[in-house]
Amino acid sequence: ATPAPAENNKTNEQKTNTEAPPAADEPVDGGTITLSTFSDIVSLNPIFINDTSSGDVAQFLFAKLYDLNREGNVTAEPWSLAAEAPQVSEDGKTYTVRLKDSAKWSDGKPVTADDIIFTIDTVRNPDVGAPGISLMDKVDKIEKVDDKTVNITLKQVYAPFQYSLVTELVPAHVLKDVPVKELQANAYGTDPAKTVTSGPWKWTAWKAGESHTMDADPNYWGEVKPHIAQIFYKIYADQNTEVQALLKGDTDHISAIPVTQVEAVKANDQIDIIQKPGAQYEYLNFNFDPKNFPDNYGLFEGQKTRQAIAHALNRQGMVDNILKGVGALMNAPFLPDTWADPKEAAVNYDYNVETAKKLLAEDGWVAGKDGILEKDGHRFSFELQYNAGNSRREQVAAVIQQNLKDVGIEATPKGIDFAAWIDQNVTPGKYQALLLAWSLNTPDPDSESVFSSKYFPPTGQNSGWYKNEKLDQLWIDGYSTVDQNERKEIYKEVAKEISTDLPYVFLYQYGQAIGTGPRVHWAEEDRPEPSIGYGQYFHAIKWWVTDK
Amino acid sequence: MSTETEVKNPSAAGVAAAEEILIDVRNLKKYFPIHKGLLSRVVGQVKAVDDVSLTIKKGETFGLVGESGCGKSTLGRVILRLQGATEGEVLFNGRDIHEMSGKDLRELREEMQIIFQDPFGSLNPRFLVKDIIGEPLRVHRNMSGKEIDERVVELMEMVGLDASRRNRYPHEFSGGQRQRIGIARAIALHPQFIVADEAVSALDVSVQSQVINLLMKLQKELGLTFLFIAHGLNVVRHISDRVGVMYLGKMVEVGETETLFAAPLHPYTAALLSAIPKPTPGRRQERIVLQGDVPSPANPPSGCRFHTRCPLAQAKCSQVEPLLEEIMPGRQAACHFPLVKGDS
Amino acid sequence: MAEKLLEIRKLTVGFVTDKGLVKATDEISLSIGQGQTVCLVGESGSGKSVTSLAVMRLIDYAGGVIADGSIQYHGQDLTVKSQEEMRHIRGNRIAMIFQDPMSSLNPVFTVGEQIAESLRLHQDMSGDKAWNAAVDMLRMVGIPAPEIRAKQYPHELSGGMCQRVVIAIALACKPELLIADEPTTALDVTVQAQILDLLRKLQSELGMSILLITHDMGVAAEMADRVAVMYAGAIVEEGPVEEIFSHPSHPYTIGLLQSIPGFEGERGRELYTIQGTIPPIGQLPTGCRFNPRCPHAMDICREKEPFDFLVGEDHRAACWLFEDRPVALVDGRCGRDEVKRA
Amino acid sequence: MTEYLVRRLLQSVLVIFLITVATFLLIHAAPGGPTQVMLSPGLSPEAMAQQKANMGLDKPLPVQYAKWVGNLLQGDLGYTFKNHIPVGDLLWPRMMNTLILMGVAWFVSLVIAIPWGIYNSTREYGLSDQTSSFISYLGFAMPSFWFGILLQQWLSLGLDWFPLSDMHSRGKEGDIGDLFMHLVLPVSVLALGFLASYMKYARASMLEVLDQDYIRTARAKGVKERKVVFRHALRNALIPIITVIGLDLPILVAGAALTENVFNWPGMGRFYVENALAREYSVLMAITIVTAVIVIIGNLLADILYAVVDPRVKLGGKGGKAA
Amino acid sequence: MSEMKVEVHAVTGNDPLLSVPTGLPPEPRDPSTEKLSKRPPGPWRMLWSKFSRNPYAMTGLVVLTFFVVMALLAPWIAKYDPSRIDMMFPNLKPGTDGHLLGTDELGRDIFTRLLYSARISLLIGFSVALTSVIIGSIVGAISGYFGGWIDTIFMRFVDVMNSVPTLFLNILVLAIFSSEIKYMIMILALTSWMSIARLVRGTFLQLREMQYVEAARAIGVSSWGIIFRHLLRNASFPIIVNATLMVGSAILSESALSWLGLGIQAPATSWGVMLSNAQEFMLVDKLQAVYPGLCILLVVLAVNFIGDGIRDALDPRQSMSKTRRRLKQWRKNYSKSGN
Ligand SMILES: Nc1ncnc2c1ncn2[C@@H]1O[C@H](COP(=O)(O)OP(=O)(O)OP(=O)(O)O)[C@@H](O)[C@H]1O
Ligand SMILES: Nc1ncnc2c1ncn2[C@@H]1O[C@H](COP(=O)(O)OP(=O)(O)OP(=O)(O)O)[C@@H](O)[C@H]1O
Ligand SMILES: [Mg+2]
Ligand SMILES: [Mg+2]
Ligand code: NI
Repeated sequence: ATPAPAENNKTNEQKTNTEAPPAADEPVDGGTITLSTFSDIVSLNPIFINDTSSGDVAQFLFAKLYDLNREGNVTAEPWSLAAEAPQVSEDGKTYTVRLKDSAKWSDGKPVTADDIIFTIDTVRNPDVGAPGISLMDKVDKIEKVDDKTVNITLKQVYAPFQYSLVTELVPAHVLKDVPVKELQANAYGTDPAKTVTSGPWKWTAWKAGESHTMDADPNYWGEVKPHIAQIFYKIYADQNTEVQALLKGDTDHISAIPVTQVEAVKANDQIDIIQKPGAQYEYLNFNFDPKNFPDNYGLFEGQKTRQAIAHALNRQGMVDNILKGVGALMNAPFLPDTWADPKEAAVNYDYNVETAKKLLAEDGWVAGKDGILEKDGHRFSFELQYNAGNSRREQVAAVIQQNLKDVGIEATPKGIDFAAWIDQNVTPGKYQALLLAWSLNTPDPDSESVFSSKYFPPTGQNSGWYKNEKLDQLWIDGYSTVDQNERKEIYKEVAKEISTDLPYVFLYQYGQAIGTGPRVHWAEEDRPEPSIGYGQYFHAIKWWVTDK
Repeated sequence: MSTETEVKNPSAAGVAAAEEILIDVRNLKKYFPIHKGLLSRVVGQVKAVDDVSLTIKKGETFGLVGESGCGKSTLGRVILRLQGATEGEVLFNGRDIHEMSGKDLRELREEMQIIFQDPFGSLNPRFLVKDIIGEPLRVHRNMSGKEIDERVVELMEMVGLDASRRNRYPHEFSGGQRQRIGIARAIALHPQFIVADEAVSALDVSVQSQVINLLMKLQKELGLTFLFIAHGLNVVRHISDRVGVMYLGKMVEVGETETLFAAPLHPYTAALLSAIPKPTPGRRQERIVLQGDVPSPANPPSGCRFHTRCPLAQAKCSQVEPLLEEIMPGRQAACHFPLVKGDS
Repeated sequence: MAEKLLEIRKLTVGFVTDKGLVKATDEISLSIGQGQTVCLVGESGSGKSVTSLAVMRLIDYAGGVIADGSIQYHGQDLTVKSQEEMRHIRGNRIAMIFQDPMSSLNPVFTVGEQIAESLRLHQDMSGDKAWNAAVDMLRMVGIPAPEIRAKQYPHELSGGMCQRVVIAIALACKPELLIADEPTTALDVTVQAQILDLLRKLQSELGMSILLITHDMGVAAEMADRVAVMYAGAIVEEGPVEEIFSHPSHPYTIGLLQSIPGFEGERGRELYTIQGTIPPIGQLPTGCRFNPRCPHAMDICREKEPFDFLVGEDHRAACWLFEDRPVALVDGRCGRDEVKRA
Repeated sequence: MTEYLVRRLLQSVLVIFLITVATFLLIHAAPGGPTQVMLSPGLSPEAMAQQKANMGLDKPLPVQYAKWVGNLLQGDLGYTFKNHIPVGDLLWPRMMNTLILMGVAWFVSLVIAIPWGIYNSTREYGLSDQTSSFISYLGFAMPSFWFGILLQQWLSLGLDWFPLSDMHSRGKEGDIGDLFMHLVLPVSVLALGFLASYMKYARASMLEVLDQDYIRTARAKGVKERKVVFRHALRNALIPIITVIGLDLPILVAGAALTENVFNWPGMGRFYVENALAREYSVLMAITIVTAVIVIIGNLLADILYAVVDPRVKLGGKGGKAA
Repeated sequence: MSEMKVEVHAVTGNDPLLSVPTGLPPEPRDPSTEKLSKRPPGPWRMLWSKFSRNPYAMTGLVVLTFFVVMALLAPWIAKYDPSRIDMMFPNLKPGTDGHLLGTDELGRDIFTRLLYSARISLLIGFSVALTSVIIGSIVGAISGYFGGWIDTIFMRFVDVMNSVPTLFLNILVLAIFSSEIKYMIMILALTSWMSIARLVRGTFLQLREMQYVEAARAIGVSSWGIIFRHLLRNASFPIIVNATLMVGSAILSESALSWLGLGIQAPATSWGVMLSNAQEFMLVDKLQAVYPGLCILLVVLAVNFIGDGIRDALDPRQSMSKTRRRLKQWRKNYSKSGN
């Protein structure tokens, strides 16, 4: 999981909320589609892709070993590099992957087992500094069976590993001689001419900060060829400009319409909107390290206190008013309607000021002179950090402030510039409470790295210094089990424990609206799917455009 | 090298020698560097005052005349140590003021004052008249506001100003009145010595005479000594006991007023005198009209600095620099061919 | 008496302020004969420059206005001419030099160009010819190496040379009348002597008339055929130069002459002074404008403005002391209009 | 004059040197400075040390500085921390875009402002003068980005007269007509700002010159009023205007940041903002230096122009209008 | 020194208002008839009397005063808490339900937020102007008075500051450091004092040649006494003009930075923040973007009118222009030389 900063994370979506997709009768070949975003790529070298824009562009340029289907299952699609679904050994530790014979790089060289080995070895080499290292660090060894087949053996049973195979490969023949330390600085990934790819489109031009041009590769190896001849990927200064461009017809497709503007965009009947919560959820995180509080007095030590806060927050109100209804309440770190959804197993905290007040009183908080609660001479007053510039989060922070005020807690929202904030507060775990979101890269429910005490700052992602031994063990149990039904039970247990102990107040799953202009068409089964990663371009190879 | 020009004994008449010397300027030089080039290197000097010696006796008025840019103001300023000297010394009551520092210098400021030419520029427009006149008292005397005010009234009456208007700003006063304010400020501390730098030049004739009268009156009453710088020769003649004539940073002639005006020794003095239009019609005298302009003090002519314009110049003049020497009793001139009686 | 070239009659020039018209000159009358030099003397602020600008009709650009009177030039009234008509007279038949030579020259043009411009404007000269004529002019005003100087910019010349250039510009078209507004005040005495000599020489060569404005009685004595003494916007005394200096009549003229320390006589005596200062325009006393400063002020002086009385041949003074003398007539009329005054 | 220029040149070099030092220090003193940004997060301490060494970040600051300046002198602006792209490759095209936008805006406003300002100086308080001063006031007081947004809403989204944003429509790169249409709105926004000051200065400077003695001399010569204005006054009036324009250069180079953001113009100002938010320090340093150099060169040009217009300058500092 | 710069921005010089003699009373006066005359109409009073006759300047003053008063009294005028969210009533139309200008997307009262924004925008405007005046005056005064190498150092420093676009500097610093209000004020001040420094320096270079400075020196007043007692007082009017205009530009800078997301951070609010928010809602409610923009426009206009009013009151030429106007009028009625 990576923190989801702002709207910066493209969500994936899923189904149209309007009637049918703008399906015209028959697909036509040719034409240009304009896609847009509001930040440029960093690098298209799949090993180093760590931001949404780069990820978006890579979707068109690189074929993946496996792809996800609409239900989020790992499959070998016609455009996937693998020929068939991975075969897992009895002990659940060895995965056999076989490549399609036809798969070729854009320079004409075949995609081989060496590419798989090179890619995985590179990613798991700590000297490389690949962001995806955690996906591959369970790998024990990789063996080349033949030119097209490898065996990947894990150190232990690790159920989420199948999702690690939904990955792009890099061409070993291009990169194998580059010293490991210079990989990142290599022009592969930043220079279109030097970036050998394997997908349906080729990267023909990059005007930094302006646009990318991708042209359909005439020598593409796949059986299914793309309809769209050219993808023009445009970079706007901000989301507002982007939305306006969509309305004006300057762009054909944007993947994140801010909730605040959805209504207005809907008013334009040319624009097709797909809106549904995506793979991300927002939360209020408590810090359990007393060093972050005055006099080292941790305000959030009491479980009842945390529960009281959960009761005090009008989460449904946030969903209804701020998210305009496009969101779902969550009580545990598992997305609603996935197989791991614990449903009632998790404790639900309804919006109830009285309960909240009662719980606070039980925990020893009494109202002080100014109406703010006090305990042992400490005022219940804390700073709630969030990243500046995200109006939705700003609004939520304001609502939280007010909700808490109603029960006698003083929260001071503070917006900080995202990059600085992550560097200085989030990563080192230095804050009192924060408001942030997780965007889930894979459909797997494993969240050990976020909640386990193994992952304390600054190296881990458990930035709130939360420690719960029972949970620590449950997470391990969860990923060490292969059977999905068994796993489901374990995660129910997790949900119960975590929703009682509340390291976070889980707020809601949310998503942004995908907007598409009148030129773009797809068959019903190829429509964008917000609930999976990069689902906004789901089956883009089968889309087509018309000039109307 | 020029010790001879140091006139310790300015007047042959024994009487003068007996008089107390207040200011004794010896070989005073003031050069301003000329910066030029990439690094502002000094590439030359404006020799604004070049080796000038003079003495001023207590109670006397020494007039200083010369064309614009010849160094009169600079000399006055250096004598007051408003600017440092490049070389030479200025003895005030026998003490070299350019050696003084700190407290002595502060005390010196009480003894020497200056009156300026520009009746607009010399008064701070944002100060009330009483603050302007009271400023020296505030700085030097530990007086209460009331005492200062009383003294200001006294001073204003002394210079003939309506003391009830001390609560006003200078822009409400006429040129002559402003000049009086400047004079009141200068005499506030009872100085012994005052440099009047073109104190009346900017005034209209009708007002000019008022101020001249005032200065003469104050000199009598307060026993002041004046260095009176002016380019109006008639005024200098009227007010000064002795007169010095400067040309291009050099003193070219010094003498008792009457005799100097009656029969100038230096051709330049003569030209200067004859150039002045006299208010007597029909007497368009044959005047000596000098050719050309004053040369630049940055690179003065060799030899006698006046030789480029001198109607009487000879070969020697362009080579040898004449020294200021006593030509006649009580009269000095720096000229190889002084106009001794009858041969003008 | 020489033929009149310019005749100023009851000229009133003023500035319009909040309080209405403030008069800088008040019904002044003055005439200049062919080849004559008339000096206008007076203290600062008495209205000398305003008068000269009015003659040139440049007063329009200075924010002033000719409120009354006429300026007859060759029988034409300049005050009713349009600026376009005036343009052909200015610089051509009437020329003017100003007080500060440095600022009177345009810093971005060579002096040669500035002289040639005049010639091109009024004499239809072509570029080359005008340039050569300009160089000739420079030579005429006594600038050495005129060919080189013509190509220089004003800032490269000394004050005295600039003034010569200004004179050259003024004289380029051989005007009939030269108005010189304090042409030497900014200069050193030795240079002043050169310039005055030059003016006199040129006058005799070109036969022009000069209206010379100065506040230096010495200059007036030396240059003028006639002298007019101005005080606070009015001409208080006017006459031939010898008359003015030998028999000054108006107390102001007398005061002026006496308060100047001379080159003869006793030094160090108390100088004669005129009390007080000149009143600013718009704040004139009633009656005679000089009465508050006048040692002879009588009752009538405080009440009624004096007429011009003839105090000698061709010599008038506006002072009640001469009430017994005949009233001076200007152009056959009363110098000051009693009816209007009352 | 040559000496004067050489002197100004040396002065400029000194200023550029100081700017490099200041920029370098500012950025290296920043919390979360380059060290943190450059290094990939989650590295082991050893790997981090290694990477630091790779990037030369372990050396003492003066050494790093020297290396950086050394590279700058060879035209190497460094590489982006994030993806190791030569900064120059990113910067130059954007600078061109900015120059196009600003150049047009600047030119348009000069062409309008100076003649108009001059005209107004001769017709003070007339209708035209009042109009121009109204525009000036608006130009000074209007937040440019707001004005831009309003124009977009009104003329582009509302009336659909002009494109909303960008520099060209897709596929129409190099089409001048298309570029022109895209320029109209942003240029209007920028030109309003420039107009405001140039008009004011042109008028003020002209009024001042018209009050000078030499103008009176020209009139006394009988010069036509039109010539008085255009021949005698104009050149003198241009002198201070040139200075103002010179001083405006930083705005010219950077001032588009806001407008570029509004109109999604791929220029340097927007690039700067993006990179400031992303803490791409090498880019920030590069832009700072490059703009400073442009500004300084521009000022130098202004000085040369100044010397051309004003003969007094040729004496090399003396005799000119000393400040 | 040989910069050829002409300080056109500057209102320099010993101000002409004071050196043009107005009505000189005749000198002989009977002291008995006149008691010690009252405090004269000092330069300030004279300035005011001219200023108050300028309709634009007075309008500016009224508008500015209005905004300042509204800002100061915000807690009493506004009925709502500026950050009070009322999710039941988002995006109300103006006038509904006692919300004068309606509510924003969170149901916050727009009018209230405008008032509280005014506090911050004005606070920043004035503090920045004040701080930069202090810095600029000190640097300029020292530089101009002492000259020499001090001047050279200071002026090179000013050159450095001037060569980097201010907006870039602000963005850089704000991106690196935190953007709290106090830092914001500091940063804006630190990037805007140069014009004042140049102005003061220019004025001082001119003033220090004045004879009254020499007179003060002759009296024995110390350098600091001359700088602070004599000169600064004379430079004060141009400084004030400049400072006034700076208030406007600081408000504009703040709004621009806030708009870019680098300035004031929520929940604090300023007009720039409101604009930035409103831009998201342009499609929903354009008026939300109009109010704060108008406020900025009005305040900055007002401030500039005031600044120009002061400048004009100090400028003798302005009276010339007025004269010309009066003259026209007069000519129409009387003139014989009318053309
Ligand atoms: N501070 C200075 N720096 C450089 N040169 C100076 C300075 N002060 C005076 N000078 C030069 O020194 C020379 C003498 O100047 P000074 O002011 O003493 O002349 P002056 O006789 O008083 O002239 P004026 O009659 O015009 O007052 C002039 O050439 C002048 O340019
Ligand atoms: N443009 C103007 N607006 C208002 N008043 C003016 C203007 N020009 C001159 N005056 C006033 O008119 C009066 C006469 O001025 P003028 O310049 O003619 O005096 P002057 O005799 O030439 O004095 P000076 O010897 O100082 O040159 C003065 O009181 C002056 O203040
Ligand atoms: Mg002097
Ligand atoms: Mg005059
Ligand atoms: Ni200089």
